Amino acid sequence: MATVEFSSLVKKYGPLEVVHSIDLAIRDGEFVVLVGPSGCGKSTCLRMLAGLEEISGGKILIDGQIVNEIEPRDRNIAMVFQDYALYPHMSVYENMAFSLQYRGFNKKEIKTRVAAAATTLGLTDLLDRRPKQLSGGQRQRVAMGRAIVRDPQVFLFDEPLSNLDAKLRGSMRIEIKKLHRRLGVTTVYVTHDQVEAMTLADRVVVMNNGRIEQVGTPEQVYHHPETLFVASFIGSPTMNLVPAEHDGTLLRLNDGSVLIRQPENKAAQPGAKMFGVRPEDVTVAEGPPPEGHSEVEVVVDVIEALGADTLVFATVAGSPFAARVPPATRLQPGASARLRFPNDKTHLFDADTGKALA
Amino acid sequence: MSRRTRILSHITLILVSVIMLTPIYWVVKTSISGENLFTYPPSIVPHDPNLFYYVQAWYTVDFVRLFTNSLAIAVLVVVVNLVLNAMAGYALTKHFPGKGMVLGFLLASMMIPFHATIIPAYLLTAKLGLLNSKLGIALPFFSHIVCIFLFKSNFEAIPSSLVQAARLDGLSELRILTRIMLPLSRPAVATNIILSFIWSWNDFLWPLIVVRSPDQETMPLGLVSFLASFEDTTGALYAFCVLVVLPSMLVFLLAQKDFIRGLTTGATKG
Amino acid sequence: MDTPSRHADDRKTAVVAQRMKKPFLSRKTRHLAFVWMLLLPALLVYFAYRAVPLAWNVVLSFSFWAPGKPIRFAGLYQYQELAFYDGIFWEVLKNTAIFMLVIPISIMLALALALLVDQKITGRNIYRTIIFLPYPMMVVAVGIVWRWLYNDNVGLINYALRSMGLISRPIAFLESYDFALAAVIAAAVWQILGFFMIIILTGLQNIPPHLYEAARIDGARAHHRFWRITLPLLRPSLFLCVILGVIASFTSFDLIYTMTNGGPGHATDLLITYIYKAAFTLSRFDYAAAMTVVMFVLFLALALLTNRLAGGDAGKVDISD
Amino acid sequence: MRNHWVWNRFTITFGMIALAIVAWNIYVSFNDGGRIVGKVVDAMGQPVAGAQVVFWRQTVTSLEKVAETRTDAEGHYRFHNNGQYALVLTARIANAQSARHTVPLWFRNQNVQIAPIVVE
Repeated sequence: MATVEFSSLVKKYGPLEVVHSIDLAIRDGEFVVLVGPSGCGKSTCLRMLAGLEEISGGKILIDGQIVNEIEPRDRNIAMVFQDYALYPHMSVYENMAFSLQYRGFNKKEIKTRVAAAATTLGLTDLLDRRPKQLSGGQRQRVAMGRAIVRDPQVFLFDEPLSNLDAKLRGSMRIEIKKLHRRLGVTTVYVTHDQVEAMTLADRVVVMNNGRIEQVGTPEQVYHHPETLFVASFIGSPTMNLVPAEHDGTLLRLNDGSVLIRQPENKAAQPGAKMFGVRPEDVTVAEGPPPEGHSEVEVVVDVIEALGADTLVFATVAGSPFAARVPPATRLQPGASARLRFPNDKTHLFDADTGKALA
Repeated sequence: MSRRTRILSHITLILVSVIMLTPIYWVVKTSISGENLFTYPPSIVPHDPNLFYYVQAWYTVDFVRLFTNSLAIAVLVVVVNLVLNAMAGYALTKHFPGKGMVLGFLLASMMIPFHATIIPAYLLTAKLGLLNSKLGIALPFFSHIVCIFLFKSNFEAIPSSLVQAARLDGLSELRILTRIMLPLSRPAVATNIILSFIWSWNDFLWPLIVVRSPDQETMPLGLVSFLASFEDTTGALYAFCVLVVLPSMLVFLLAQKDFIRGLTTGATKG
Repeated sequence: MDTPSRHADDRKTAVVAQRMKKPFLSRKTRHLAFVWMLLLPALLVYFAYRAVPLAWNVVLSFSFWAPGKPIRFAGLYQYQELAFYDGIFWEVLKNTAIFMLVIPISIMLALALALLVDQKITGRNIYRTIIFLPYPMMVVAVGIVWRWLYNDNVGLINYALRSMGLISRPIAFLESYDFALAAVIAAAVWQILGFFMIIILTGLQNIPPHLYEAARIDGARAHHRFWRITLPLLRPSLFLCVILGVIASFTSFDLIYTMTNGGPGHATDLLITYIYKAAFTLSRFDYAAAMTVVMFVLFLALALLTNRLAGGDAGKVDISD
Repeated sequence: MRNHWVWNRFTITFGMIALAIVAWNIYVSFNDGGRIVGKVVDAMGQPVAGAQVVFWRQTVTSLEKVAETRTDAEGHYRFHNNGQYALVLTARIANAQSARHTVPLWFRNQNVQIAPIVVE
């Protein structure tokens, strides 16, 4: 187990810089998820940490030691790949034992370790099979088993669940979480799926365009997004974001209607803003608005009944606006409606910098 | 596909197959019966087949010596080819400064048929003191560019994550080549073996130039000198032909499935 | 690190730190050294047996030289002799050009056969093997066999033609100025056909089937599909066949040597056999070198021309083969 | 996996060929004494004693005499160390002689029992 630290980490492909000076400190035993859209540099960071990509600038430290010049095999890390990267010409046992053979373990030790890992992951009956003869979920387990037997300092996961179907993904997520709790190994996990990020992480690192947008616990990231990007990326359906104009006292929409009379605790300068509120904080207005609540007039476009609740997709002043409401709603597509939300659940961002205004 | 086109296809293919096989059949038939050398009209089916022409061919030329010479050269060529081509092919899957130059050089070399270089190649071999030696015969064929590119494209078809996993598993680059890349590129290996074996085994012009003494003669040279001394009037010549052709045929037939797959994998990854 | 077992962790860290030794050279340097180490042996072979001989050839072609004699500058002498005083050279050049008919003939046949064998018909693997079978055969043996098939007294071909009533008197194909070259071409086609078919077949099998399905839905008829999908997508394979065919036709030494040895007269002499005779029977290495340079220039011109016709993708094709 | 590399069609084919060669050579080493034995009979099938049997060697152009012997009382004859892979034998007595008897052998110096040579 070990700490991991990125210090002014830069990756360039020729003149193209894809990771812009990232700083990140991961504590010993922590489960950190790098999340972001594809091409945001998260995988590149992971691969630099693994030693599979050259580091163009800055440093990576594992356990306090700079590893820039150290070969992947000497970094004592294990990685689970998106496509599992199982050797097709070897059995499950050989796949799991393979790395141990090159690390000076004797046959008995290898056998014990593989057997232990196989028991943990429920692979004992499959040890003689070839990867081709396994299902997707089983392959995924073998890939994890191969990482476990090594007893590495750091676990790396590169979108390990993206090749599985939705149901299996859910159960594997739980297994990974359990495994981490049991082994307590420092883990860096890359995904583009925010649900995985929220459910697995001790801390989430949201990345965009080669930069870190926010680092924080899932709660922090969800409830207090620091940037417009984080706000729009985390949460499903995504946060409603509506351009608005702040004139000192009032927050107005583009069409001039007043959105919030007294933007609370938002000692913001007047100017162009982005106003945000999560669909789950929006309700259908009934009666006069209570204290500390605001309302908007919307036109309903589509209603999606999901069973447990209903999603209402509407338009306000030309921007989409969604609400997650209880299933029994009287709203009709095409009709207009009033939607209500508590002021303290709203977010305000600077329209130019994208930074949250607290 | 309609029934008619199917039947037409079969008829055409059978006709072509007959044309392709007739010369082969004719040699084999003559080698076991000695017919059709003097008599006319020829008989289609062999009468009284026997293997005594093979015995005659075996003892008339020093068959064992020719065979071992050819085999030694072919084995040397095949082994060195596998090593050099796999190594070069693996290097070319990587990015490194000067790669464009290397590729350019190889493609340019491919555009130079070996036959266009025989005179200086002969003089060079003489300078190296390798005339009339097995090494001298084998040396120019130690690598085939086609096979380098074959390996390159086969290696590139292997998911890069496998290589990275191996790297994390603690394998050195060389071990990645031998333990991961090569076992997963069996078709390319087969293609390389077949092509380099056939090309080495069948080559005639270069040994004709390089070989000076009978003890270094290869199969095709032996066949030509047999033809020169006995003319084409004995079944033994055709028995000799069969014996000469058999090994490359055998290698091809054994590895043809992988051979074709090797070419296909190569071509999918442009 | 604020875990209670800090002590134990420290110890472990020490062990790990020791194992993570920093190597002597930087990763980049080691990577580069490794790559060149892999490449060097193969490059050496090509350097010694392609690049050096090519340059040597050019030097020789501008010199007077014979084994054991000092080398003297000859200017264009050898080339002048070629162009103006050696009538045989022009005949040989013409023969080589005619011999190249092997390429279009065998490519067209191979394409037809590949299309047939690419169908889902029973026994296609057997057909494929049979058609490829002549390719691995030793060319010298092939020459001997065909020489005898062409024999005027007991040859099978004459027998077949006579029994079909096509000719009344046997033809001595290989001794005839009219037929010898054509006869050699036929044997060459017979041998290389299968190899081309396999190359084209692999090209065919790499055409994604959904392209045909889409075209069929779009209403394209069979011959449209062939001209608009199959043929354009086969271009890399066909180009490869042409290049290999050009190489083979320039270098068909073995077949000529055993079947006719250039005869009758010089009716079947190709550049390569003539070069061999000049160099190794007449010991005129300088003159042969000049011819080799001409042969190489012709070859290069043809290769570039085909590359032009194939759409200028030579590099791509060569890599994909 | 190991087995896969050992027991594939290449090793089996070439192994079989090697095995056949070894077996053949063992057989040859037990049968290459070069002994030629046979019998000369007349048209009635009776053994002919004292017939002159000549053992020839076929070259490209002609026949060369290698050895000759006479049959014993039972009509038997015998040659040693023939050193040939093809035999041509003729037999002759006073006024009768046999046709040329060509016997191809499977290997040099093979021990053979030759079918009776008929003189008439």
